[in-house]
Amino acid sequence: MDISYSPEQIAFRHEVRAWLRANVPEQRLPSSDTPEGWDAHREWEQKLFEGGFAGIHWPREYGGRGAGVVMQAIFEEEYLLAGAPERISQIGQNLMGPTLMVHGTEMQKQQWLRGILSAEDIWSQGFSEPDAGSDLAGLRTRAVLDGDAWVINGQKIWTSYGANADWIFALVRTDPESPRHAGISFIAVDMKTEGIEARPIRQLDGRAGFAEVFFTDARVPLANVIGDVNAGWQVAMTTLGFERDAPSKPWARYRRDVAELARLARARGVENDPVVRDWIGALFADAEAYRHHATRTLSRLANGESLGPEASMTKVLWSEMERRTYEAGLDVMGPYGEVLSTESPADDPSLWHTLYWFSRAATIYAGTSEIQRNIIAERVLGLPKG
Amino acid sequence: MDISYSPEQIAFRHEVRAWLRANVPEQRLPSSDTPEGWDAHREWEQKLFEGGFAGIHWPREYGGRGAGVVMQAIFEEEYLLAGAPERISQIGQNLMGPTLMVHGTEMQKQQWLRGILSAEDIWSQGFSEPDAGSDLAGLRTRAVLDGDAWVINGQKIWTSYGANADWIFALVRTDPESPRHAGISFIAVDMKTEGIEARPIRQLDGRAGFAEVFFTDARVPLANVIGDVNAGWQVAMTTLGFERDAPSKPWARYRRDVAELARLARARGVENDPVVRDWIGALFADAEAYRHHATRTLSRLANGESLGPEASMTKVLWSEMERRTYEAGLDVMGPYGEVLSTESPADDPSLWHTLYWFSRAATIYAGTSEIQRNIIAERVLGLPKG
Amino acid sequence: MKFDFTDEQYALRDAARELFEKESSPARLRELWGGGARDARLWRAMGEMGLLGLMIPEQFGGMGGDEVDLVLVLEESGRAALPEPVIETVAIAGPMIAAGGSDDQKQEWLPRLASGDAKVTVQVEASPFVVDADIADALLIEKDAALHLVPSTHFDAAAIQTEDPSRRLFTVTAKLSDATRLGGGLFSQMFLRGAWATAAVLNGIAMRLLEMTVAHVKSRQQFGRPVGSFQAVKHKLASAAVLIESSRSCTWYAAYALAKDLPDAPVAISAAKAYASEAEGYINTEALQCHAGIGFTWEHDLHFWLKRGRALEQAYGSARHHRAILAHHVFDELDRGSER
Amino acid sequence: MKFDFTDEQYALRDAARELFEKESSPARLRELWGGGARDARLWRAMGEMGLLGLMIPEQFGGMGGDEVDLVLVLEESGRAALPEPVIETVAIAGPMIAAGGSDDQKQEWLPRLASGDAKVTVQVEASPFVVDADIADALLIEKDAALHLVPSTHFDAAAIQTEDPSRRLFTVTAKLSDATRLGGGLFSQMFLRGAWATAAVLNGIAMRLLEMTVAHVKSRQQFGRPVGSFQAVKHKLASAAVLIESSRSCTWYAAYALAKDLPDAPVAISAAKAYASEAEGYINTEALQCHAGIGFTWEHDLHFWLKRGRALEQAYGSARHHRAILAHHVFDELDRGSER
Repeated sequence: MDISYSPEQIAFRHEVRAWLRANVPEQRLPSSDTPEGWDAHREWEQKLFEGGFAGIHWPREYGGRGAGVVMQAIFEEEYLLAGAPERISQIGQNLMGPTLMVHGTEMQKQQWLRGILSAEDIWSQGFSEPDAGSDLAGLRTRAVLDGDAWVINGQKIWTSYGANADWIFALVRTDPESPRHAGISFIAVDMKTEGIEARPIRQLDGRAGFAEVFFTDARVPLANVIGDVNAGWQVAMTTLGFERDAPSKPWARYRRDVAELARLARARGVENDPVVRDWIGALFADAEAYRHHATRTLSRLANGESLGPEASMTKVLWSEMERRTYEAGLDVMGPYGEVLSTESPADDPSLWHTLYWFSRAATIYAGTSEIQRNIIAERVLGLPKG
Repeated sequence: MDISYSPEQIAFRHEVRAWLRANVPEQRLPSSDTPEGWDAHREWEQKLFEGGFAGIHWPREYGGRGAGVVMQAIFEEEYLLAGAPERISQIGQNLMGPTLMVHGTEMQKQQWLRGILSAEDIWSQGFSEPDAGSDLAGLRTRAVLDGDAWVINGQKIWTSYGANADWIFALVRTDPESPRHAGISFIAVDMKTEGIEARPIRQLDGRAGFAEVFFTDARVPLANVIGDVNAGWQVAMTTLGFERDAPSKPWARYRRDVAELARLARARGVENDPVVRDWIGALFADAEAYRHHATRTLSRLANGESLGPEASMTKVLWSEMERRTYEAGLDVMGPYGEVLSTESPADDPSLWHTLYWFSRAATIYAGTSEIQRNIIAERVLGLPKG
Repeated sequence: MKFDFTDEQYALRDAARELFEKESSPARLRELWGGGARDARLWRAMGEMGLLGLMIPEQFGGMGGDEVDLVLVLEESGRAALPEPVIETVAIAGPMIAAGGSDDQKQEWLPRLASGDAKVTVQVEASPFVVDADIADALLIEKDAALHLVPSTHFDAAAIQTEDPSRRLFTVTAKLSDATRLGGGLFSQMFLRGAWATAAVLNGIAMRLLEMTVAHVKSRQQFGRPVGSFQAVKHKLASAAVLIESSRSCTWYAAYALAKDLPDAPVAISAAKAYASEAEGYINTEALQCHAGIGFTWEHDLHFWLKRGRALEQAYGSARHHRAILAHHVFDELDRGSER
Repeated sequence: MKFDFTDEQYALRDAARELFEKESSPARLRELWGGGARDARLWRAMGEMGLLGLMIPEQFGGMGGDEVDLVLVLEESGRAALPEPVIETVAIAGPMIAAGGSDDQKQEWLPRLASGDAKVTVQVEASPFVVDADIADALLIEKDAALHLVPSTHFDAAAIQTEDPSRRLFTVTAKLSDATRLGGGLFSQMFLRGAWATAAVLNGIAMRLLEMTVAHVKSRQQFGRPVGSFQAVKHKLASAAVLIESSRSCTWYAAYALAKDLPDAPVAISAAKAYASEAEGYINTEALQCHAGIGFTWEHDLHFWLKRGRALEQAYGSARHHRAILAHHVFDELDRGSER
């Protein structure tokens, strides 16, 4: 057992830290939901690219750094601790790029990879539909062959960056006769295509961030299908495998959350309430368990293993801890918990509420806790299907 | 809304209290698992009968007092607070007697009711089987017609007082061809019948109390079937209805448990630990909620309503509160929690452990919490079957 | 023994529900959330229906009822996420002025409270905030172990931005004097009344959250079957139902204990508020989990109840606060050796 | 970066498991529960296999290993509900004497500990009880911020009746003197080592409880299908699996931190013990619930692990105790402004 970093990894950490210190904007960028925010975020991504920090886990032949998962995790940790901006390139760099490398033709790679890296093309993901949430195979968006194009009709939902993205990769039903998982294709669509309309979804905290994407007779070139026609489910499984086997969320995030909770307790004058301290102690233990479990899974990835169904365990851990932490925060805030103005003991009450609501979404997005527990029960413990 | 008692009810309470004060043995009776304990308990029941406190809810025509549910609840509350012995006549008085009154022939009533009241006959219940726990309709014990008798073969389990009882009422499969709920009969069996063997079950706290009852070619008179042959399921539903619509467990029990927990905390020197106090406060709130909810259901029963599926709510409430209370007790005991000798801060550590383990059984017997939640979801909330 | 309401009490509950459904529909609530102004019609209609004067003596134009008469109306106000100071004006100020006000104070305020011509808001020491202080005609305030009834000319209100725009909070600065004092001996009652009424409102919120969730999971299909047929979902909602119904029993008893001035009223109230906060907290979490994506949208009504619920869990003492009071009571009883 | 064990460490784990299955089977355990005497063969076999000397320096006949070498063996001792003082003798006394003993003390004790010729038990201030004090050759005891190593000639043991007869507890009275002192500076380590080792044993107990429960619900049929196919059961066991695996990660890290003498070792240990107690506590409750009736019988083996688990949850500091330590650490870090 050796949980230390190699000299090369330590050097990389210092390089990242120094670069971020020099380059991270002092002012938080305007929200990526706004036009000026979107431009600012894209500029930041271009700066990252120029600094050599785009696609650090991509192979060198595709313009990446060829960094292993440990370096990738180091990068994410430093990125978090530096308070650097959200990365609107994530879906392209983490999902679409790697999927293209496996299933794309030479021409498709030529066409898209470079733009993903340079942030010229921001990608979004079109999997979920109003009636296909947990049950992805229930999707209904249809593509019908018409001459030189697939004609797409239907609707996607919960599309991150969907309102502003340049491209979307979507699952569409290309053979309506086939059963659920068959007859689906994986297709790349230029968001400027006629017949596509993206409407931002206003979330319950009042912010945007996701979009609904409507397809009305949108014509997409035949060559935009990734993998074989009607074999999109397998391509999508590759994509979700990349999501699953990515290094976990940086553990530093959760230790910071606990510290933030302690800071709130102090600001509220309940620092010495042993009940509050009991919660804080429990959440710190949770954060420690997550930290070490994340390191253990990282080590497995670094040694060439795939997580498979065990990735669900990590998801359950961080999502439920996140929710518990913020719910404790609301209790610690007491009568200030509902307040958005400066009376709040939170540094930025509006951001605090956004994080609170987002913590409650954590047990839903990327597979609900219920789905994750089904996976663990059936595929880790071997319990029979219900 | 009027939650007060009538003068008649108050008078009854005083009568019960005075009688119990005068008659409850000062020394706890030996365990009913032992021969001398069994005799002592039967004697106690006879004393209750002579005092006019057997079958207080039975109609006068059958020798009862004709007391309503409120008086019945008053009796149980006083009985608990007086620290009176467990009642080995319960199954006869609360289940078999009332079932006979509904489904029994005149002759059957003549044969059995009087002995139930006078504690000459102690009854036990033969429903559960090793492979039919939550799934009662999965029972396998068979009765085959042979001349003037049903010949019974099979096994019952978790039979309270089964090792010593005089009679057992059992569900047996009389038509093996019929589907699950059909083809079952409800039959009364003299435990002295040849071919019946009762083996006490040793529980994980080392005590007995339940038995397994084995039937090997046991011949039972045809006249012992209650209700129609093959219509035993309906009779059993009547029996379970009496169990369901009985007044809930006395709330005073749970307030006493919380006080006991506080006493343990004091004995352990953690009375001022605010985390322990937070638990105690929460459990007291639980006990209050149970108390008032039990009163509300009692009021419904007193006004002629049946609880139906809502009885499951009360079961979930008291069983889970009971478990939480004793689990908190174990934590409060700290290193003393595993101790059975006088070092323990519990007055009677051996009894304390028995109560602890019994609290963990509370979410299982009389329908597991899982079954209760299914009932609530489907029959109170109207959610679809899974 | 009748732990139930009269036909009249149920009829009033039904009338209140109908009024709230009409005059304070989710669509109307959405207008407020969008910055719209409150409609004075609702409060007046409540006055006309007699809801506002329920606990005000008949001689001052009220119904002369008690907390048992009011408790189902409070539940309904929670079910409707009513954007009005029902807790403060109806459950606290009315009975407090009736009990402790001078003759002049009673003459001045009670008839106007009963008719809906006046609103009174409340500040307890446990919270720095006051609801609807800008439109209140008077403020009932705890200060140095005394109560004051301060007319709106004698206090200033500064708005606080809140997450729930239909629950408007303010900080106030009030000029107190001997003239503003309300009769003594009632100090602790204000907080207790607020805790009790908030428990009732929380129960109503919880009921609505459960209703919405049950309806959603019955209709929402995944994997070719209703989401509500999955045992994980069923068991959560069954647990919520158990908590909510027992919480209602607990709060109803507290109403009865207040109405009859029983000695265990304070304990019953702390138990009710602690329990109601936990019960609502449970369904608050699971309602959103069961709604999943759609529940996170501004366009769905669910968040009105989610936010109001989270706010009221903390109002007039959190569960944690009241549990500490209850623990104190348990040890106190132990010392007095009185378990019966 | 390799957060994993070596092939040798896994081989030793497998060997330990095989030994425990053979020499400490549930049937053997049942004999002890029935009043049977302990078999000295097991401890000797552990010595021969090198398990007892894992953390004793090679010069004294041990393997010179560290906590990482030991942690899987501790898990196995929990999986087997081993009725031996592994925590005290192997995880605490051996390394403490090696670190703080005088040359004489080392010479006298370490070789015998490694071979299995001697057992040492432990008393920490947090508990009035000592395991296996009647058969221990020495007692390591905390007193007035100092450590003493007391030979069996200098202490008396009085038996305490416990619920788990294979976990034998005693109260002791020991004669301490300067001659019994063990080197300074190690005071707090004894409790921490005990907490860490107990966390590892708890993880093993939890693993066994989960294994037994999974096997049971796969085979037990109700309503015409395996009980393990019901979502309510599946989700509980999935939750248990998540807790147990992450608890193991946490305890493994604590082993590593101890072995490397990292500055965060104390915090890692408190986190590990708090978490392991909760993880085991969860499956302890659900294992019995999922077994239902049969799990409540004396004849079923489940209760060996249920009782051992509940006892160890409290040993060397309950979850509550360690959470208080962790909260202290969090505020301490806040004061030092060091989040990185």
